[in-house]
Amino acid sequence: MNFALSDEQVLLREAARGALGRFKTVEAARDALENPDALPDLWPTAVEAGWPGLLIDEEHGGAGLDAFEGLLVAEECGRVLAGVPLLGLLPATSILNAAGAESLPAVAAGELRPAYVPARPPSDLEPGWTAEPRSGYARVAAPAATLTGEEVVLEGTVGFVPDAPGADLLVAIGETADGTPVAAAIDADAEGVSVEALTRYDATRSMAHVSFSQARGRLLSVGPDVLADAWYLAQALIAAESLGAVQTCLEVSVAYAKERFTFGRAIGSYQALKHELTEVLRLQENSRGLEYYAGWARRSKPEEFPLAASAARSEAGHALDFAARSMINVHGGIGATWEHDAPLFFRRAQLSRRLLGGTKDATDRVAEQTLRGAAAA
Amino acid sequence: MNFALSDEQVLLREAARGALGRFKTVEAARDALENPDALPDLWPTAVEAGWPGLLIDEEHGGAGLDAFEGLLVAEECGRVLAGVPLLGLLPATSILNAAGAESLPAVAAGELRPAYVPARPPSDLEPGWTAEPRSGYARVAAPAATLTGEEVVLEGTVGFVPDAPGADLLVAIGETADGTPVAAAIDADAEGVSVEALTRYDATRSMAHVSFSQARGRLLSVGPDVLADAWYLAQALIAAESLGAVQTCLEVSVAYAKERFTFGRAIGSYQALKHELTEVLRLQENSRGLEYYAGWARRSKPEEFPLAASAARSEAGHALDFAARSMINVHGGIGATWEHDAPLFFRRAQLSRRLLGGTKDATDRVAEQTLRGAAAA
Amino acid sequence: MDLNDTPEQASYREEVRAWLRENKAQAPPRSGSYEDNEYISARRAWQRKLAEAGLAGVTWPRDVGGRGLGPIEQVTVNQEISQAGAPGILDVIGIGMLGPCLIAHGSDEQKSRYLGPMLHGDEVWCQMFSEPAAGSDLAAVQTRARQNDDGTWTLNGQKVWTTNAQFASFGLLLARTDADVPKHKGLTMFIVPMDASGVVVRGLRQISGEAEFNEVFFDDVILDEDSVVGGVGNGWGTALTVLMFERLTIGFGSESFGSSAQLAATLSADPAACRDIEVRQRLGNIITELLAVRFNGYRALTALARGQIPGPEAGLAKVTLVNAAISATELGADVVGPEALAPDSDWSYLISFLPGLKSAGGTEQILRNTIGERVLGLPPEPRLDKGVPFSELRAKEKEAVAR
Amino acid sequence: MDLNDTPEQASYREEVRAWLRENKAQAPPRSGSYEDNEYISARRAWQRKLAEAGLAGVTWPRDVGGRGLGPIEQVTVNQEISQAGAPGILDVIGIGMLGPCLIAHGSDEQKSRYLGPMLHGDEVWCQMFSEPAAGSDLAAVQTRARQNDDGTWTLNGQKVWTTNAQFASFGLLLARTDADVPKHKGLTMFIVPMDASGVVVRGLRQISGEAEFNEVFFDDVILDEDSVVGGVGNGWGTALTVLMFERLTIGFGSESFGSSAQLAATLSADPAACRDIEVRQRLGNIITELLAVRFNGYRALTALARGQIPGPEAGLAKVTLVNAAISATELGADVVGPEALAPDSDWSYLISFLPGLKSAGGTEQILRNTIGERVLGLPPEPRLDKGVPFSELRAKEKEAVAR
Repeated sequence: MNFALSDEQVLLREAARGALGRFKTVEAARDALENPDALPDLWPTAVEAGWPGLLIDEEHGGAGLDAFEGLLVAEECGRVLAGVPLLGLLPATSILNAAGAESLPAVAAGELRPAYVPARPPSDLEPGWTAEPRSGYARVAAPAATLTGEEVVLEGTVGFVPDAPGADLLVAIGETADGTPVAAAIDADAEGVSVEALTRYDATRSMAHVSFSQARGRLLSVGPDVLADAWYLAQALIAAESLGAVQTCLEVSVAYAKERFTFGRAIGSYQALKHELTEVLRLQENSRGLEYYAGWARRSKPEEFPLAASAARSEAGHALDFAARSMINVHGGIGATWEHDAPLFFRRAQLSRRLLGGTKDATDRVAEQTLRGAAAA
Repeated sequence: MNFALSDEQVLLREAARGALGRFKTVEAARDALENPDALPDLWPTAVEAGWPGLLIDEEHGGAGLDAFEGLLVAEECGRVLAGVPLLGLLPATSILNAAGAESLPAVAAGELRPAYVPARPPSDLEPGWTAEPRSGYARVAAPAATLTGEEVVLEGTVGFVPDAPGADLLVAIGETADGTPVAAAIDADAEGVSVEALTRYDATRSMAHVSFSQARGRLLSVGPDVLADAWYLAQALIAAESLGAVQTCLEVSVAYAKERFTFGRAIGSYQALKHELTEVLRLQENSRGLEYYAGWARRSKPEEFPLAASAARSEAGHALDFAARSMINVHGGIGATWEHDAPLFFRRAQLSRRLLGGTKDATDRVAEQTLRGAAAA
Repeated sequence: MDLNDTPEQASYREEVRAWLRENKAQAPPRSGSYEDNEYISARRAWQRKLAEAGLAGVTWPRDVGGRGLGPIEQVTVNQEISQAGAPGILDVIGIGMLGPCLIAHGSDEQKSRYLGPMLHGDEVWCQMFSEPAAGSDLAAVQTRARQNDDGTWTLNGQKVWTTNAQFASFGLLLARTDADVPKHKGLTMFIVPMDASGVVVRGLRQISGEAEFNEVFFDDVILDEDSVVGGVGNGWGTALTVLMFERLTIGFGSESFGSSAQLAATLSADPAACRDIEVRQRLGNIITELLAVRFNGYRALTALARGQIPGPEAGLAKVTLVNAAISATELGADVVGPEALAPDSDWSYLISFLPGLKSAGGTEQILRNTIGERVLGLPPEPRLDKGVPFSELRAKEKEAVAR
Repeated sequence: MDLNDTPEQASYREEVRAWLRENKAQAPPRSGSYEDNEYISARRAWQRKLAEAGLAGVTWPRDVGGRGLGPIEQVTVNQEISQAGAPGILDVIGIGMLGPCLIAHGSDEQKSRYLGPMLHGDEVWCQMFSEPAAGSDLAAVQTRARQNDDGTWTLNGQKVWTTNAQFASFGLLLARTDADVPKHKGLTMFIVPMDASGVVVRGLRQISGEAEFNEVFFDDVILDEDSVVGGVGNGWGTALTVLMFERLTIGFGSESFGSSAQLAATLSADPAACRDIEVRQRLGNIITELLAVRFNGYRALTALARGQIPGPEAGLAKVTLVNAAISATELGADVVGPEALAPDSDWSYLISFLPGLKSAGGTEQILRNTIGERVLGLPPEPRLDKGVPFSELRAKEKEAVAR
């Protein structure tokens, strides 16, 4: 019984923090709202740190590490709002690795950047594989797939795909006529592929609407479990990112609450503020416990990973919503001004809560898994 | 433009408070948990005050007053947890009065006590008239009605009917085969009528499961609007009752917060507690604004009464849930003991939030009315 | 209980309506950029027309150019103007809060000099109370005014959250004139010409990137002796008058964010959202809260019309309103999805706008303290600053932080 | 990261499991009424068997009859006992909190006299700290102990929230022995024989009507000179030791209310509830919070096994747990409807039970104060009672209320 990070994991986290610390990522997040070019290119750093190969077996040139390490890196990225394309990268490498794709060495070496085109696995309320719509509350069907030998032809659109702009390879999921999910590796510049880049409110997140019209790709022969795992891995990564952001919100808020005075007392001495910050701490610690659960479950109890990853996202999503608003409130009016950092974390929270099904969908998954378990019992 | 109580309304409320003040209703609420006979019989008081005839036209021996006056009386009853059967009485008299039933003089005189057997009007999500189930989340169909001339035959069960035990006359709503709602006046002792008395957690609320098996009653010829109005009137009455209870919770909590000391200060000087009690005040004042809205709308803007009554119940329901728990918390451990009054208001809150569709259904109605309005616009 | 007009009110409404029918064609659009000088001068001209028609300063006494009517008539005017699709007066702060303060505390000279141009939009006013270190704790202002031998004053310091400063002619400013007495005592209210040398106005950008407020800096600004309002050392009392009039304006604008109508429209157009019970619960709770504010507004207005001064509980309406508006935008954006965060989206504008509103005019915590103490009669927090000279207080804070 | 046993832990688990296989037949039912003497004596006997097998006081040092093992082994024992469907030890408070305090602060005589019978369930103990006017502010105890010329002590006063007092042989009691020094200084810890003359125990009924706690009254109770634990005037420090051990027990019992399992079962059996998105959101949030507590428990246990003393943040687990349990019962009862409030319903039992738990062991407000100050390092509230003699403090309060 040992539920703490290993020394190696602690080292990897500190290395990530060090590598990202060389850039002024938070200021860049502000400048990029007016000038997209202000964002530093963090890909070389990611490659240098070996993040592209994190989940790729050593025989294919990767580090053969576990998703847990990926979560720790994502946490560090979230802490400083660094736009490292992990959300697109890691689920994609996980599928490619399971399929033993020939592109693995190039991907592991960072020469070929893949992006995961997400599809949500069926739920008790929605039987098919679904994708994000461009707008509105109803999800849309995942792209339609037709299979001929090793070739997959995809037709359909997936909205708000993280890290798709500039990716070399798209790892997309489609559903065949008989409802089977299949994964395909498609070159981003292939015919019939359109990648409509966009940013929404949080300039650090590169996204795109990805459309396939009779686009041809190579079949990645993996089972539905691998495709579902990729979705939950993305959920766990958003959770870890959010947890990192929450930590910064709390640190900055606490520091200000100690030095800002009103009515002759530091504002942090007032119960209302003290209890609000304690609530941020509670949510942060709960999010960490669930990050560990997700990291541990994916390796040691895969059947619980959907529950663990969904719970992690649900808690961390609520934590970041609360922490970002709290950071603004603690700072009073100044916390709602352009020059302050608080709005940047608020922007991160606003977009994150609505990506990849949204926090609400993750909470619903926790319920689904729980009800399923109870019905089975 | 004048949105304050009239002098007559203020007098009527004070009279109600005075009349109820002659009984130790709160202590009785506690004793009745172990000995049902401990409840005072408040019906003579109600008759003396003329509450049975409140909504009955003067030509039939009533006061010809408006629902607003009924809400003010209900508020006073809630304030001291007095078990006056208004929830059963007023919606019933409203239907009887609209039908010009011959029983009106006897009802107005308090010789004949009617009880409303509730049926919820259709919503955009549930097309039929429905009733409370004995248990479980799904509502059940309102009793089936067959109409022959002036006679209505009812078949079916309605769960948790307020004030049904001991009532002389049941004013029940059934649905005919073609989906038309009809109201029937049925003698409580008629053949095929069973009234299974029960109390649940709050001993001051007399309730029953009412079953009809081919029970015969007299048709009350009124339109569906009158039957829908009765449902919303019941919603507004629970809201007013709850608002009254909230006021007592707040008064008692504030008094204790001033005299109880910890760490050398009155506990009411601590922000956490001060803000919690301010929140009770906020909810109380919002509930009052909506009580006025409901009382005003029923007479002056009937088309808005469903919205107003539902909003009033939604707000007052949340207010009482919050105020009752807060009352326990403010008092610390002692607030959770048998001898304290706080648990009695908590019991009231626990049952009220689940009666007649529950607070949640009222909130849903607000949404339905809003969406309908927006779609029409 | 009756929300209809009395005959007198009805005929007044008809008078207002008639005038608007005649003149609304000349009104500028309801909304426009306050950084656009053309729009501002159009709004000034429109305010002048309203003033000449007696539709500005409705509640001001007749002897200072007002109509000497009551709050209900004021609301009638507001309703009819927005009915007509026209904008209201430009200088809401001046006519709503600062003018009434001058009427209460100003000298005859000040009244005759300033009220007329204010009313007609020739001179717009701004309120300069808040400072970086004096927000919730307004009495902690550090902007200093020192009297010179010739009786004039020299002003140094900084104000913040100043609306309309970029085009205001004058500002009502709270300054510290004596730091050696407890903080509420050493304050004085001044009239500051915004074009005086040494006054610098700088736009303060909000989350949205728009400069909805300003910072104002004062570097050895010289003020005439007669620029003092309400007497030297009485600044706190004068400021409270302004805040009291500010309170009168809260709560009657429950629809002002428009968020609820927009929310209902967005949801009713999205069948999937309409079927979602959780979405409906959130919508139902939001609408319920907004309805409560609206009808409590009628209660407050009735009380006001009967001459009762609204207490601090009026602040509860603001708490409800801001939080309901935040919930409404969250729900709307959740239903629309990430696209709600597009640059041109109304949702993303509101999402950026509302967090700042939460602390505007006192944080929710301060409001709840005040209401808990003044309305519920709960004991106050222990005050460590009571009776301490302001200068010592500052020193104490500095050393506490140093620790 | 690994939730599995090490080889040593696994073999210990097997040893425990084997013993339970042998003996669980003789175990009483897991639950029964603590007002039923027969059930209590069956539980005493079972505790004796557990103690003889080394399954009570697992973490106690060997020289006082314990097994000298670590927290992980303690958890292993708890897990296996509940796996076996048997009840654990009866005197959780004595063995978990009071015994360890005696081991830390007691005299050799006290250890040899009391620890053995405590461990074997022959003498059950209760904790007598809280008083009607000393809950969150524990150091405000008013129960007085005056020393007599012969060295004995005379005890007068009242305690409340005393679990197990109705069948306890001894209680560890915090009393004021000097009212003329600041409140934390004048306290002393005593061992009180519950059968001493002048001790009266009265059951204290909770919302449910059941007496889950007791009030204990002391009327001129005479205590021997050697009943003092940890020295006269050192009562506060001794009490803190007990509270530290209390903290160790928090958080490892996230399933203890069983509410989540019952909730999931109830909901999954109700198709209408399963389709309701709002119900699912509430369920999802509740389960998420409970999972977080469970896995944070593993984190804490790991730290504990590495010799780190858990800080006050452990209290956050309690906050999460109690509030999640309350939400769970509210949701369950909402789905079942009014019938959930039937007298014999588990839901209504939990609904009555949980509100009391919220303030048990310090209100949520006090927990959040402590965590905010000790973990986040936020400044404390101004303390008006610092350094003031206790007697003066009381006088001040009385006059403040009189005002």
